[in-house]
Amino acid sequence: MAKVRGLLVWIASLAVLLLLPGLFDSVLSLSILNQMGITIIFALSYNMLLGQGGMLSFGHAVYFGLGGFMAVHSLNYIEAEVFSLPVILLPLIGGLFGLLFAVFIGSFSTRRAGTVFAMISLGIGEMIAACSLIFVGFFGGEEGISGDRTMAPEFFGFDFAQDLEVYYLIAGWVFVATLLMYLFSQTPAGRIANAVRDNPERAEFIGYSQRMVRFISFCGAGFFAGVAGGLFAINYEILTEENLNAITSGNVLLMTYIGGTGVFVGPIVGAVLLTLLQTVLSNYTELWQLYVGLLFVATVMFMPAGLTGVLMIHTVAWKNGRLRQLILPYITVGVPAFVLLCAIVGLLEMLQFYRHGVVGEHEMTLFFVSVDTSSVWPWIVTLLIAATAGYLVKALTPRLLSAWASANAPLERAKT
Amino acid sequence: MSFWRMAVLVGVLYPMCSHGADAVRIAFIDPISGTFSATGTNTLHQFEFAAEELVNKKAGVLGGRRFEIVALDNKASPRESQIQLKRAIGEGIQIIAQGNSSAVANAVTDAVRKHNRRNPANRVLYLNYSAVDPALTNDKCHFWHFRFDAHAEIKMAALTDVIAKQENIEKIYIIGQDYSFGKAVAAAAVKFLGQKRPDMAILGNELHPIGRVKDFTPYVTKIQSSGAQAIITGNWGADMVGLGKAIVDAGMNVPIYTYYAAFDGVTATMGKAGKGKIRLVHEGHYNPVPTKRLRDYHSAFKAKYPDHDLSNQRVYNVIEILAKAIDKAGSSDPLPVARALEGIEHTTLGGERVFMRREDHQLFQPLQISVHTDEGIEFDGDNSGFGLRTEESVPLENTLVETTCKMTRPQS
Amino acid sequence: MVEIVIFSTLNGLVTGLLLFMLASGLTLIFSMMGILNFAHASFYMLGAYFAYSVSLFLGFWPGLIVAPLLVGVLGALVERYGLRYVHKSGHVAELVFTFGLAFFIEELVQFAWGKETKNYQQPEILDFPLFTLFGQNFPAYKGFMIFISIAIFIGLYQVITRTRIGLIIQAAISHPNAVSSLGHNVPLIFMGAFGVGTALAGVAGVIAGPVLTTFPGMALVLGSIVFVIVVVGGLGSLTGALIASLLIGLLQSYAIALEFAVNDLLALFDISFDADHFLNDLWTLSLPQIAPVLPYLLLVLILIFRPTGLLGKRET
Amino acid sequence: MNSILSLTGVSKSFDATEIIRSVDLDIIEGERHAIIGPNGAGKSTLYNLITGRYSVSQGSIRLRGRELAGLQPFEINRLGLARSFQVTNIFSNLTVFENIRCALLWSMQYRYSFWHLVRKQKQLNEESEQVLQQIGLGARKDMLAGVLTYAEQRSLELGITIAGGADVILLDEPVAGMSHTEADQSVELIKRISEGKTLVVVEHDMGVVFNLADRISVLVYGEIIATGVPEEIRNDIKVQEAYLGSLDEQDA
Repeated sequence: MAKVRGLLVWIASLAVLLLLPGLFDSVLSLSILNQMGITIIFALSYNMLLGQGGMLSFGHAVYFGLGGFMAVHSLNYIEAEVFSLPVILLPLIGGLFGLLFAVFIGSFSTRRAGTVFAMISLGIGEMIAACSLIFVGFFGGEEGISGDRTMAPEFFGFDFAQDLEVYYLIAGWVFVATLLMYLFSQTPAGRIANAVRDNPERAEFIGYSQRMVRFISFCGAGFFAGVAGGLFAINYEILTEENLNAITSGNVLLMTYIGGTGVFVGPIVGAVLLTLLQTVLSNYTELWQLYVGLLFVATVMFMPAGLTGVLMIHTVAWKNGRLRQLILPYITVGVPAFVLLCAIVGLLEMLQFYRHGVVGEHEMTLFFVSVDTSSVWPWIVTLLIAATAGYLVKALTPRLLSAWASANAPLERAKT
Repeated sequence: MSFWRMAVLVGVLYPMCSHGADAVRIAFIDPISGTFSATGTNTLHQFEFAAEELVNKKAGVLGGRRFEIVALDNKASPRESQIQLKRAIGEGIQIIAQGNSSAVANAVTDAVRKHNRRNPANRVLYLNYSAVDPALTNDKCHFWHFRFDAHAEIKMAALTDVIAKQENIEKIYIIGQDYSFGKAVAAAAVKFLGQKRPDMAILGNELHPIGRVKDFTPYVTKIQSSGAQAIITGNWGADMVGLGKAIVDAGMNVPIYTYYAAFDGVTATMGKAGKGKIRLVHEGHYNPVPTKRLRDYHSAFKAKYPDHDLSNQRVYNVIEILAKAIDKAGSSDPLPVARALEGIEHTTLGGERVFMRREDHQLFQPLQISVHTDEGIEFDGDNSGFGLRTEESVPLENTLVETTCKMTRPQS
Repeated sequence: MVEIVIFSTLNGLVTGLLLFMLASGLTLIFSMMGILNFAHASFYMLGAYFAYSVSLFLGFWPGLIVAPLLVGVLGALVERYGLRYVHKSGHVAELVFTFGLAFFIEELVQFAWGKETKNYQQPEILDFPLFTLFGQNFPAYKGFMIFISIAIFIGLYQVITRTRIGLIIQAAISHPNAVSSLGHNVPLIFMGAFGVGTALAGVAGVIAGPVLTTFPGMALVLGSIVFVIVVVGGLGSLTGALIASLLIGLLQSYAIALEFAVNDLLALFDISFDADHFLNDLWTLSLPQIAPVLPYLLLVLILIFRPTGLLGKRET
Repeated sequence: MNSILSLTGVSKSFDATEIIRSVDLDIIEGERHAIIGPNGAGKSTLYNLITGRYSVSQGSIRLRGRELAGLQPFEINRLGLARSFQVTNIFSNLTVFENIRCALLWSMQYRYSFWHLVRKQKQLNEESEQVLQQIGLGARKDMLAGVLTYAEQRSLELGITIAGGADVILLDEPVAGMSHTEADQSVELIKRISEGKTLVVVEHDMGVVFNLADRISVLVYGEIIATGVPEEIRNDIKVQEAYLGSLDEQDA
């Protein structure tokens, strides 16, 4: 039963991947989908370290970037007819070089976990990023390295000139890479990685070298990061120092953590959400990064298991058959909480407009309402809404908590 | 998961699918955040103002269509520009304006060329208003790229004419940013000084990482102790502010020949210490103002944006020439507009004749060499009382240079 | 040559001591609480911005007092309501939290003050050359920076070695678990340490703002280099942090001044390569180019071979 | 009388303090050997030395004649020596079943394989189930180990220790902190699972020790002062002095 369901999930995902461009066929949505696909693989590979192996890395972009650089160099070699390779296999080149580099770096950095590992990864990341300005031949300096994906031999008549073709290429790799990473987590090496994450010392006393276990996860993560880098090279046809610097490394940490490190699909959710925020929300507000920052800090503090983790903690209530008891409390707290959130966003947006907007203009559109920021009334109204909603949330939360407790209480028939 | 992903996508993407096709939208892809945000933001305002003042207030183009500037932040990064370019294209924008950093321009021009070749139905036009790596209108030229600023070699030719006349300067130091533009400036300086003043010794030819150096003191120490009698630099934005600050702090008292040592904080930083020392090559006119049109325009800009400057005078040329070309073409589609732009002639707000050369899509225009001073200044920079006063003018004929560009033109 | 040596040393000293001001607070926090505070440089940035805002109304000097105090209070609040809450989830969660905080503060600064560079200037009273050597000025403001940093080092050193609080701090550094059993209020000590540490970063921000420019990316520029200093200097060692700071400050200023390249080295052995050799980038590698890499190389090597750092007592 | 684990002249010092002083100890194959001694005598340190957690300052430790000094804990484990911990040491974010399965992986030759799917390994899963039944946690199979009760966690700790099939098992205070009934059940469990294996146990509860052990060694201040069958130890003057003395100290 579980087996069939698992298979169905994969088939459904594949179908969705194939059908998505039918739903969103504009140039813009295609480019967003492409970006999403690349980010999904990258975030999943990062979670092989953080979520599954317990290694906090501040330099994972190194493997993404190096894989990408090798892929874009390969594109140029293909164009110069040094060797020939269909574009569709380019991510493999990225992956192999990501792996190669991970083998080298991992051989010393995985000796320790925790803070030491984090610091080494940071140091390596900064070093490689700084090197990119030195080895101009390889990294292309400030300009980066560009390539042309259409110069490669055609693949069954596809030359990948159109974004749609690139989409299917990326979607194919997303499916394969996700499947492989999922399967990896189900192998002895993947399972023991979880054990080492939880308790490295104990793992040593059941016959496993924690260092070797981390090393294997690290190499796997390097490989898939390289694959993502190769896809980046195909999609954007340019690689620069930013692809391997600390900001890219930080972003992948951000989205993985927000999505949730404890569940396999967590990073996928994080990657999709963050890409949407980055591409869509940024059209509506200049403050989107502030919101992302808020979301991140709130995630670390209040839901360290991430968004998917929050969903996962409902499994007990679900198994108890009491999920329904939670619906009403969720709505009664959720609605005012949403209003409160909107009011806060409104205040921030008004402040931003008031301070940085065009001189002489006072009218702004906020949630489809035209607002004059030079008058006091919008401020007072928004503050009042925020205060009322805040009070309601505070007053209604205890009810939610007690409903939560009763929904999660062990059933009587369960043994204690 | 799949369901959620779909639901979210439907919800968020749907509102973006429809856009009014009324306005002619121009994507402004430049740094609005990061180290060079001051430069980008300032130029953005100039674009918005020019579009409003020169087009929208005058019945627009094609009988009433407005210009709309869509700002896209590229953080001065080639990669991010690529992403923003895709986004602009995705939103159906057909005209791209970009200027800050030739590194970015090289990536954008390459991407535009590829995109237009692959998507003949959906082409875009690239208006380069400030990236002056000579390669862009030489080896890397293509039909869809138009440059409105004189490139690094043209400017250096004018600048070295002035330097060559300074008999007392025998030792000179070149410092610039480590990318194609900085390298082009240095190469041009070495080339022209070698021709015009073979006796002059170039003591140093140094490149520093762009946008990363926060304290230029060590560089200035080095320049100072080399015994240089003059400095040439192409630095712009924050890198010019930093360099200028270190020079002032060290009390160096030598002439500095520059491309962009004004506005965006540079003028305020140099202040009194830079008086009479900084020479800058530029298009357009700051002080004295040659025409009433330009004076009115400049005053109106300062009235609307008291904290910003009309730092890039070429911006109003971009907008006016584009509007002219669109009206001439009778369409805002890239191909007819590009054809109309080729060889277009125009009289600027400052009353100068300029033309877009057909062979390489390089705009040729008179250049000015100005000095940083507080005397005879009507329009200052950074509200500091200091500004640029024209010392010498280079007529259009003297700015003509040859090109290696071999343009191929699309048939349809 | 002499002038290059003198001025490079002075430049290095200024940078190094500035870094030390940042690192001293971070060392304090790291040693006592075991937290590598990613947001430390963000507090430095906040110091600069607060001081800028204060200076608009009251001038530079009140900012020097007010801004660090504000930053310190903010830091203490972050410890009390943020870190302490996250602490129970372990070190990795703490690191992620401070990382998120750094990200958030950067956005907050852009929201509050805008994205552009602020015109935060040094006080006019210090706007004169302290002395002139070989025709080159040494600005009085830089002298002032050196003075403040050294004063802070001496002050901190005295507090830690001579006072009762210092003894508790020392105990907390070497035996974090033992202090609570001696009846001290450890959470309060931690909150205090975090407040003082961030306030020190605030001071650094106030005086660095006018020199290194006040802009939203200023935290990122120094963020990771401060880690290098703390790890290299060694856990719990103020002197180690000072040595590491100076080392890196001098390294950065000398690297720009001295333009040695691999070429020059090879020339000594009469080896030369064509410019189109495929490893040309390697042969023309020069000191200014590799200078930014060296601190991180040092960091990695130290972590691998000597996890206690130069003068540390415990492992990282 | 075949000695399977033998310590000769083993010493360990931390800085200047010698915690273990020239310990000689022979564990005979198949026996149940208890190590007792007052608090701070160095019992846990001795375990840590044998299992490779600490390195030996002097002397040699041999398992079936093979020198263990210088080996990593996981290498020693692979030679067939497993241990439990005084403070519960399990994989708290994995399910109970997963805990046991991980403990079985190495001994079943899976090593670091990333080409087997654990779900599909029939024998591995069956054996894991068996161990779970053995330690009485069959009903808790899918719960996270971290949420088990203390006694259950101790059983799991034991299960992880024995799952790998090691034939020398070192238990560190297996019944500490348990109620009488729980402890009795635990002792039965230990007896059951150690059949045919060599068992070394450190324990404070004398009832348990005398119930369980074939032989007893007494460790005081890092030295073994006596080894023998329970009767001998009970009547040994030195042991009585050491114990009474230390009990006095503890009371004071």
